[in-house]
Amino acid sequence: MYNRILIANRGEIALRVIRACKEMGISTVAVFSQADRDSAHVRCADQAICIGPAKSIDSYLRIDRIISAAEISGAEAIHPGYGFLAENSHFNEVVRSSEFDFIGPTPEAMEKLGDKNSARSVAQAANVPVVPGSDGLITDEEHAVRSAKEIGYPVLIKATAGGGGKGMRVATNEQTLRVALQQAQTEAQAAFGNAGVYLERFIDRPRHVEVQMIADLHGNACHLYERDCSVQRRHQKLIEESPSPFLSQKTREAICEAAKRLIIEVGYQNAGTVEFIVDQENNFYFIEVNARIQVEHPVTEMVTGIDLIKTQIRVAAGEPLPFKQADVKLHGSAIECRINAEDPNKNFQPCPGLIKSLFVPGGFGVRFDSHAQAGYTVPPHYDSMIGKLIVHKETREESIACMLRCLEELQVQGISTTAAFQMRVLREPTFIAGQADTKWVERELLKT
Amino acid sequence: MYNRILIANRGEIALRVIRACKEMGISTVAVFSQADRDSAHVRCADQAICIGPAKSIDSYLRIDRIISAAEISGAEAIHPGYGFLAENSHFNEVVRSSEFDFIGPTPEAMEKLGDKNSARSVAQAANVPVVPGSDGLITDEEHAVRSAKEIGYPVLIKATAGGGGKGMRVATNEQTLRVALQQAQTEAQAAFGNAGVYLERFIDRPRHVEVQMIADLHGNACHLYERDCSVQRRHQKLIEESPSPFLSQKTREAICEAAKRLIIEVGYQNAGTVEFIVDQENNFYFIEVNARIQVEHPVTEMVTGIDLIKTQIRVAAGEPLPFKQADVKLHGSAIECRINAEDPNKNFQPCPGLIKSLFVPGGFGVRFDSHAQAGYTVPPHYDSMIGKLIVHKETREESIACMLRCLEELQVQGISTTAAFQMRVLREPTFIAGQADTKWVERELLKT
Amino acid sequence: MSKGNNPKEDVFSVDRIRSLIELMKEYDLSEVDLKQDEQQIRLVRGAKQVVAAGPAGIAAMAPTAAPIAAAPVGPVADSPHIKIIKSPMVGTFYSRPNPKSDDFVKVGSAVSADSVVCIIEAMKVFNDIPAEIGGKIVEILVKNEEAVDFERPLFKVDTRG
Amino acid sequence: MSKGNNPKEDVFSVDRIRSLIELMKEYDLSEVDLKQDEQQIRLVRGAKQVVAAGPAGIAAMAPTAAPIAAAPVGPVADSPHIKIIKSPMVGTFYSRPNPKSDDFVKVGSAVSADSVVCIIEAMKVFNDIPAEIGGKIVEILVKNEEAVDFERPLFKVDTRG
Repeated sequence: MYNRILIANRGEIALRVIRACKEMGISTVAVFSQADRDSAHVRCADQAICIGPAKSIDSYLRIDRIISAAEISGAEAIHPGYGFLAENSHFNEVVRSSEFDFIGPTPEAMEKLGDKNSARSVAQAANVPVVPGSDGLITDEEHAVRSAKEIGYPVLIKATAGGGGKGMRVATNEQTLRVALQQAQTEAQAAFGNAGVYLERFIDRPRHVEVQMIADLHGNACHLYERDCSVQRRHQKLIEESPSPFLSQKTREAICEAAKRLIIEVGYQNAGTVEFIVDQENNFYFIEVNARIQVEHPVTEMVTGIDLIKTQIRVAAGEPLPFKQADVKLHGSAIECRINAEDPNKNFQPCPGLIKSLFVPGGFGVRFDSHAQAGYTVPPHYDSMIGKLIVHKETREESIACMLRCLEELQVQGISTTAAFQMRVLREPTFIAGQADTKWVERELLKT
Repeated sequence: MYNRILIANRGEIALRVIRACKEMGISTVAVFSQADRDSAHVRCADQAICIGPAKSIDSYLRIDRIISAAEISGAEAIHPGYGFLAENSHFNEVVRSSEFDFIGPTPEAMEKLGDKNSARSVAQAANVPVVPGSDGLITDEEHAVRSAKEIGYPVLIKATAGGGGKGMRVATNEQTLRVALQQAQTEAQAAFGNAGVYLERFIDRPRHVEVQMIADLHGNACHLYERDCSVQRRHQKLIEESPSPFLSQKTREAICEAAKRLIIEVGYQNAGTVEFIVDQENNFYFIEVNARIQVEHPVTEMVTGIDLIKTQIRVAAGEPLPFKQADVKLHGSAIECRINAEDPNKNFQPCPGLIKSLFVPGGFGVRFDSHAQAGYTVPPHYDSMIGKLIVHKETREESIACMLRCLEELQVQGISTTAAFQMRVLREPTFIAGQADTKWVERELLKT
Repeated sequence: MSKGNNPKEDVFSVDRIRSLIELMKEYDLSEVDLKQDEQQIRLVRGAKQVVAAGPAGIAAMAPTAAPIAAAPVGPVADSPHIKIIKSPMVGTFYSRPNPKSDDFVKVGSAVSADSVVCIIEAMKVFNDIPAEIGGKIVEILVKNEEAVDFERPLFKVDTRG
Repeated sequence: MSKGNNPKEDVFSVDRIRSLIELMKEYDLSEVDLKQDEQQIRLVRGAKQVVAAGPAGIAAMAPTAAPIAAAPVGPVADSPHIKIIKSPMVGTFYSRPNPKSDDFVKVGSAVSADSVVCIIEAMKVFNDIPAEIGGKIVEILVKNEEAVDFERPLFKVDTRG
């Protein structure tokens, strides 16, 4: 096992990894920008190294400085967290070639899964259903028209390098397709420097269901069941839960097994998430793999009782998975709300600033993962999440009641948060019935 | 089920009960003294009623005002919490005669168990082992000498009305007995206005083990296994855990069954705790019953998954226990540290005052039950507990590591707390080995 | 908890003023003077002359007003000769001995220390509440049969009579 | 943490006032007087009255110096002609080109903007670090082979030469 780990991240996830290390007796090295000098992850780490000014591009994205920090601190491994360099395969390579362990998948797996097109081929090879679509990139307008015919309208035009919904277009017939294609390509070029697009069938009111996977270096892979992240606003997840309230047990087993096939096919190591969309008839289609730990990993920890970060560290160090698939059991229901410093009344615009007062919800089955406290100033340079509120109860009904109680109790003065909006969502009959799809929030709650 | 409950308490336990009620859809009525106007339990309740000035005797102990508060607020039941009037059978009677439900045992059971002597008879009737001792109160010096001979030296002289170790004396032979007896009687008269004392065998290095019981109004009673509260300072519990690290499985089953027999014998209803001392050979002896919910109830909730406060409310309302004994399973290990506003370097003297800054520990398996936050002033009029830090992990070793991590993370500025001292205890080989007895802290850690 | 936010509502925040005073004591400050728009807090410590314009004077007073100012309930005595009759118990307020009769007092009624101004029912007992001060009722702050808690202001009395 | 930000919302912030007072104590100031638009913060320490010219000026500066002052790392330039050479990267500090040779600079050495004052090794690369200012080295703040992070102060330079 490692003696020292460097955490190449900030905020709550840096703190989350530091907590796991401390409990494992591993000493921790934090890196920080000058804007984060007083942040909890700096205070809680055994060592903290300043790697640059506030802007990410000059600090948390500076591979050279992070590697140097690992060198001068004598760290043996680097945990990338999520965001920043977490899915940067070049960083992954540099870490390894500098003779540190990278706590995550291999650069090869990362690259294969990083490109949507090659990921799709991997899925097909693993016999995992994908959304009917064009084989590979669209070469020209006529190719697009031909594929659209095969796929069947309405079709979705997606950027191969895209993400977060950027560069997506729906076409309902040949005429709109021809127009939309050009727009999508221009947009993709602008957004990602890569005009490559492909087509796939447009799915009505899809659910976002993802399967948590973990694999060791010895070929053992387990799924930790699914998370339902259908409550989104502009592809930003607002509420995540496990198990999914609408999957049939049959579909649950099928989707988890599919995810495992894909992970094994690509020789994946460490923690990763296989994302699917599921249509109204419980048909599921592979979308992509997130080759990192995710924000919403705690809901899986609560219902399985398995510490994902500790397991990541163990398998990266070469230990075999400490459990078998049969040992992984779902217990109860867990829900997470991301508490963001955003103003729902101002179109969710970020509102960084000083937290003047904070009351943290507590009690039985409540978990609050956060680096914030009264007196902490949320810096404007990074994402606006100030904490994750997670509840775990016997039933989904109890979890909803408990989450509402906690959101009421949570008191943040000085800045606006998303809490009030999440309370509204939790009281909606559609959510309570487990009927939310990925467009529901915008369609029903934010319609103007 | 009730529509509205009044909580006749303050601080974290009032908040704990309010949280349970909210999750059950029951509206809540808080009562408060003028010193607690800005306290969290007042803010979180649906209604809050001022019942007097700061001093408990003029507010939280004013039965008439609490009953009036229930009347004007239209509450149907009263939860007494712990401390204050929780074990006052007169209050219990007045509550019921005023046609409110009392969420706790009957006044009769409370009285029978409130007096150590009658409690001892109940235990004997239920065939529960008690510490060998004098039958009933000591009538005169000669009676004391005779009983001491039967019991065998060393013997302990205890006040029948006593508690918290007040009025206790050890005698190692007849001569010291004659002296100690008088001192003990005088002391008891002064402390409790009742000079009655009795003798029992003095047990060397005893452990404090208590069994959590819950019974409904239909004659069903279940034990929720034990808590080990051997880490004490002057009979004040510092750290509690479940399961006990040194009980054999055989003793565990036996002590829990004994507790259940006693509870059934006395026709006990609602939640209660049966306290035992256990000697070095795993022999256990009944000490007393706490006829209320206890501070340390969360450790039992963590290892059993059962919400004790919600269960208290359900059975008080007449519902049968929602589980059978066979459904109650121990899972993992839970430890609680009581975070008190006391200065370990000044003989644990209370240090109320303004909490200038607070960082609340979080993460997987961590629970913090507290009414405190940055900007809150701990009033000097009540007990000094500002929160309970509870951790739950697969193994005791992990729980200890996690608790140490949390105590390190916990940051309270403005007042001193016991956290640092508890870290010291958790690092002691004796504690790690599960060998702490009720005198260990004073004997080994506080010796001067 | 409310330190420094919503200055508009908050110049008189006793919490904040207490914190300021504690700071002054802790660091031996003799004077603190804070201004923002129309607002001012000025605190002067020690035997030095307390020169104070209107607002500063009020701010300087604030700490002594703590218990009342902190109360969510009702008004504060606005001038020295106006006194408040507060509820000595928790219960239900009755303005008259029985539904048929008149109120014990009306605005304008003269009261002496022992005149009964209302009844408060607690635990089925009807308690006569005496004025305990003499003067003229200038305002009645609760309605008949309203629930009242401890020290809830009931009447305003002008002690000049 | 909250030192001196959002003045508009926060003249009355006790946190900030505490920071200011701590600065006053640290630098033994007797008075601080800050004004901006409609806002004013005035703090007077101790018994003695001092005219609020120079000291107040420094005090007014102090909050802006907070980020550096808050840094765990080394000293701040104590007077205008003393400048600090800071590390432009994260790595290991070497005071000389190789173990056998002398240090690049000693206390008293004169440096110009392009003189190499040390080497910092990062990712196995040895980077020459130029002074970037002219003057005389008055203090060396790190030891040979010490690890340094971003903007760690390395040398104090007297720019008067």
